[in-house]
Amino acid sequence: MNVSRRSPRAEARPPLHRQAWLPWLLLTPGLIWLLLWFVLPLAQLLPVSLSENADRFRMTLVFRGRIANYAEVMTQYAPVLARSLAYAAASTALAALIAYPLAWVIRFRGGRWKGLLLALVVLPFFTSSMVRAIAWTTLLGDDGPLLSTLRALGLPPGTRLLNTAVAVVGGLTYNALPFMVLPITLSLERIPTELLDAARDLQAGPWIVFRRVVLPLSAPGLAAGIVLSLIPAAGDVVNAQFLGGPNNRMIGNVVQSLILVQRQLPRGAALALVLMALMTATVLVHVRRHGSSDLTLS
Amino acid sequence: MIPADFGVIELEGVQRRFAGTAAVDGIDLAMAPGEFFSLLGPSGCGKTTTLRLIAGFDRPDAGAIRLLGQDVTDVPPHRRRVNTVFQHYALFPHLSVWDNVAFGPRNRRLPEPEVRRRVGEALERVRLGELARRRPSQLSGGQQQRVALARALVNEPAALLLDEPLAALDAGLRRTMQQELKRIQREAGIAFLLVTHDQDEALALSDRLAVMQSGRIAQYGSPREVYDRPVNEWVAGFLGRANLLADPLGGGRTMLRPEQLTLRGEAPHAEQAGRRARVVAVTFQGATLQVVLRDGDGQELVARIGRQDPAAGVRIGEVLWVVWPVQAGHHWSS
Amino acid sequence: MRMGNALLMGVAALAYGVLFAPIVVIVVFGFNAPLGRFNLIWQGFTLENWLHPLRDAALSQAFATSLGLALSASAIATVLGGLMALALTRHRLRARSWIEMLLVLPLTSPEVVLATSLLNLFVQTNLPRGFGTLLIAHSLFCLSYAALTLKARLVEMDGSLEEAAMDLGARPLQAFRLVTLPLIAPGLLAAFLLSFSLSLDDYIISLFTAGETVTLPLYIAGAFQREISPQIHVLATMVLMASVALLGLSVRSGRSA
Amino acid sequence: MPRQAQPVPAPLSREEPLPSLGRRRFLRQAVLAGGAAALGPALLAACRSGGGDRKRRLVISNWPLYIDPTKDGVPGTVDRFRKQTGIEVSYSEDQNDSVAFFAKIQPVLAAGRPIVQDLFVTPYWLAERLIRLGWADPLPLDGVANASRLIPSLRKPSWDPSGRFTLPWQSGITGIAYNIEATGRPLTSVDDLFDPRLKGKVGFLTEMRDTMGMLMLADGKDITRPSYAAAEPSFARLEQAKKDGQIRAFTGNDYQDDLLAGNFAACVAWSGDVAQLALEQPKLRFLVPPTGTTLWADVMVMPKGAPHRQEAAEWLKFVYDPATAARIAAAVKYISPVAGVQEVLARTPATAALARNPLMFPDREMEARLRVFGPLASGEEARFDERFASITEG
Repeated sequence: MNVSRRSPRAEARPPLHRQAWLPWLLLTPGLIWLLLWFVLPLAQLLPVSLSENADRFRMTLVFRGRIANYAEVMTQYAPVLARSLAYAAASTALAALIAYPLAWVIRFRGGRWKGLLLALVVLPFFTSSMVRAIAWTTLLGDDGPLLSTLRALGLPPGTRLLNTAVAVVGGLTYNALPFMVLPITLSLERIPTELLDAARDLQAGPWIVFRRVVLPLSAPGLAAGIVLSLIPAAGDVVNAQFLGGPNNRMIGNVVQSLILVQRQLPRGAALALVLMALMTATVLVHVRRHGSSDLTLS
Repeated sequence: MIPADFGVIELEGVQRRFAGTAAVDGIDLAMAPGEFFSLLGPSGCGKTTTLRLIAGFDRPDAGAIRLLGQDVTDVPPHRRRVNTVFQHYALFPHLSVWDNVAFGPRNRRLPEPEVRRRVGEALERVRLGELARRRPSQLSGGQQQRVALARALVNEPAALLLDEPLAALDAGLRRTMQQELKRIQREAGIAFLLVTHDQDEALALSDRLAVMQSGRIAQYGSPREVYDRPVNEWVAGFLGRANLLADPLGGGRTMLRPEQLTLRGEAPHAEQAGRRARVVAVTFQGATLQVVLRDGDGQELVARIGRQDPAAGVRIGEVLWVVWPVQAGHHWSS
Repeated sequence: MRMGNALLMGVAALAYGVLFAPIVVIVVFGFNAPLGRFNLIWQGFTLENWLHPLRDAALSQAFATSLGLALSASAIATVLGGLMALALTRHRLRARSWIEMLLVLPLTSPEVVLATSLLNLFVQTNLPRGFGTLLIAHSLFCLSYAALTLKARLVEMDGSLEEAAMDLGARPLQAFRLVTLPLIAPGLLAAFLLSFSLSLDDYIISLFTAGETVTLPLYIAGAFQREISPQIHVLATMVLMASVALLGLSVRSGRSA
Repeated sequence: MPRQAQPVPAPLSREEPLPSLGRRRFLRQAVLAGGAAALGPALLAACRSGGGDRKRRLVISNWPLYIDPTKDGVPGTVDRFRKQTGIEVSYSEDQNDSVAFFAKIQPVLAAGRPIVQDLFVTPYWLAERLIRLGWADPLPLDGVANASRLIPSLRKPSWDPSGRFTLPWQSGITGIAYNIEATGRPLTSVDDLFDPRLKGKVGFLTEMRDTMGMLMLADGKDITRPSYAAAEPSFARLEQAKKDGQIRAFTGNDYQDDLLAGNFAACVAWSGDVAQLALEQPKLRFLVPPTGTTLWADVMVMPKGAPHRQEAAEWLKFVYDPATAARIAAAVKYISPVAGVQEVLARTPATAALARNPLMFPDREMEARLRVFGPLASGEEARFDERFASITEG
């Protein structure tokens, strides 16, 4: 998409309006919204995670400072947590491997179709993820079109996709694709073609141009893509629920089960907060290193 | 320092700090009606900030700003009778040339026939009448510049503020636009305040100028005064090449512009001063030649001579006399 | 080089193939005539589902609820987010980086965590769950997206344009209406569309905060248990077609600005 | 007993039941009937909070496809009730997941406020919990003569010993459904689910009592008085099967998707569903394990503070009329709780085959295999739930 000329001093521009209260007037409604429905609920989760569920059906919580909740969920669900992170990492890596060449093609081969090609990456996500999950079960089923075709091509019978780790990681990868393609394309977009010409002029082959010039310069976009893929994947519920089997459950499924099914709000809250802490740490590391602008695809 | 009979714009002790450092550090300034005034200085000296303070986009931490004798320090930009030509023109991309120019008059709720008359006139003045329907993106840089001028002038401001208006244009166009600016200013009779880092531009256009350095005004004066009698070495150097010679008797220095030096075979006579020096470099500069020489003390001297000058044939390595009239040059006693 | 090029194009083509594989299934199965309750196996072509897209009344009801929810949540998010974006880009704020962090965190928080914390809040404060709580939850996660999308637009937009407007005698609000608003209109549309599609698609947060209200994703998750009617595919295809139209519109308006 | 080891053949009946059940349009009609009233509950709730509610209304929530729909001009039970009594019924088929439903109503009932529904249909064990929590009102059974004429297996239920709080809607049998083509042989026991040849093609239910009840019975345990200790070996067996990859998925009703799509060769399933599914997939079979299995019931419950007692009484009376009950049973093919339904169906030639179906009307041999999973004390239930979740969600 077209990158418009930025005013060189846009960042350093002093205030337009002289009233100091005006920005706060603009910020207040949104800040109230964020504080009320984001910060406050999260803060409330902490005492809940340290409580004891006196009656799990009446949901009467008694605050006991019960740190054991954390110890319990961490020991009991360590394998699920590890699996979630592994799936998230695998899907992120896969998405990066697919998205980078795709972004490259869009950026350097897209020509006047660039905008359209980028829009096509986003378009599938305008269908409901639920309906897509149904479509995946149709596609990946044991007698579905994909396996039937592959079997005709010599895949040994008995090979499964649906309800396996492959399907879950595949689903996560699919969801991660736009979050990977968009920031990488935007960061490639920012590399002036003259730099590539300069590199070629200095006798760099295509591989060297990529590795020494393009890759380092697009690193912030790639990093943002990784964060934007990793976090939703690690907390995902739908893919494991619809495409996975009992050995592929993820931490999101456990939190859902703890809270809605087993009605153990304190432990659910504890697990949710552990997940939140892990993800926030990831984001903070990223922001410290690359700033937050790429995370917001801007 | 401020002349008494003023003025369109007056600044008194204006100060603006950003994050602790002073971008504008106590400026006094006064502009006469109809005057072409320039603020000249290197980037970061505070000249653009000063302009923004005058336009009202920013507010000084101390000091006062007066327009036509009225204190406007706390008046918002839309109620100040000045208009700005922005560095990148800031033309509204979603409006046609005509609508850009009509933006101001319409804001002042002039009757539409009046708006039409004025916009037509303003576009004629900048010779853009036939492009009125276009969008800014369909114009060349020079044309955009003219639209920006017309858009500001149409409001008949008390003063026009120009923020590096020619910086984005190439050399040829810039020269043409300099003449245009001067013509328009004369025709409109409006005071222009030009902010620029280009000393040639400032010298060529201004009636008066102020040289800014680190948030302060280093020197005021006509272009001639500032060029010939800079207050210090920094100003001297900023306005052009300057040969700085220590007085042989100590305590004091003399500045000589390269064009004040002549090159000869024989020693200087009375009324003249000079030194013997060896030619180190000769640079062809079109109408003139620039000759760099070094004397026995290692002092470098730069001379600019015409191509018809007998010394025009000098070669590197030749030893010559560098000569100047005794009363030439500007002397600072220490 | 030539082989690398072919490889590159191959990966890209494959990626698009994978991206659109489920979409093709969704579109195609809208024309299926399933024998039983589950539209999962191709049985035969029919236009019946397209002729009666709203036959499944509960589905239509859920769809209507989701549309209403997405519209109102996106409106709230776009307005609140837009104001925040304005404050962040057009004013010097000491707390800016903190506020930006506060905006980034909701969109980098796992959905299930947001869902849990909101549910807990609603339960503890005895706020009856339903459309209202859904609206709160949806507008919250859309707010960050809207604010940050618009912020990007505003940063990109030359700030001196607003100064120019005021310089030419426009009052601040006038400058906003005459210059800023038309210029960020494509951004507003983009932010609104993004919020809209996020809200329309949300499952986990809705599951926790919906109460008795049934949104489209909740309905479909339920339908997975009892009946997957072809109308689900038809409605999904319709949403897709509308998105294509709106996307085209926003690309065009973005180009003309 | 010669029949014991033999699977009950499905399809159970190829004949059209009483309110003739077209195959393809069955569902749409059902949803139309129920869905039209989808807006009802919200409106009603609004009215109710306003106070004076003179109109005769009733809000019912049930599982989908659990009643005979209006179809081809023949009015279904809901419409006939409307017409006969003039009561404005809002009948929603919004019960997909009893656990999620409980999570929804729990905060409201815990706060002592009435929920939207006057009556809802819920699994027996959840009813037992609601009664225990004091969140159910006694049903207005005085005018419902047939309430005392239940089929024997549902009398004096363990989940509601007083019999005042619940009335069964339908009852059913948990068994093993399988695709004979995929298994290659008739299945004969619960052990067959653990046959390595079916690895990765077996499904179990997320409904803990149904899955565990069947496994515990296969292990020779008494599930009418379940204890965690007795269940542990069955849990261990299930867990091992899961780890080995024997179990493809734990499902709710969506096992039907997988059975049809060929992803499951065999799975734990519910009798009535399979009877309906067999219409689409003739290779489906249903086994009631000889080691025994669970008999379950979905029961009608009146939540605390439900305002329309009188109307609810009329509804109970209406649906417990054997003629109405027979229509419902013929449509959903589960076990009707009302005595006399079998006779009604047997009298009509079109439905006579249904009357002979042991899955709808268990004979003595069948009944001997059926057990109701007994109530669990709260702490015990937590252990069961947690252990089960550690397998399904671990």
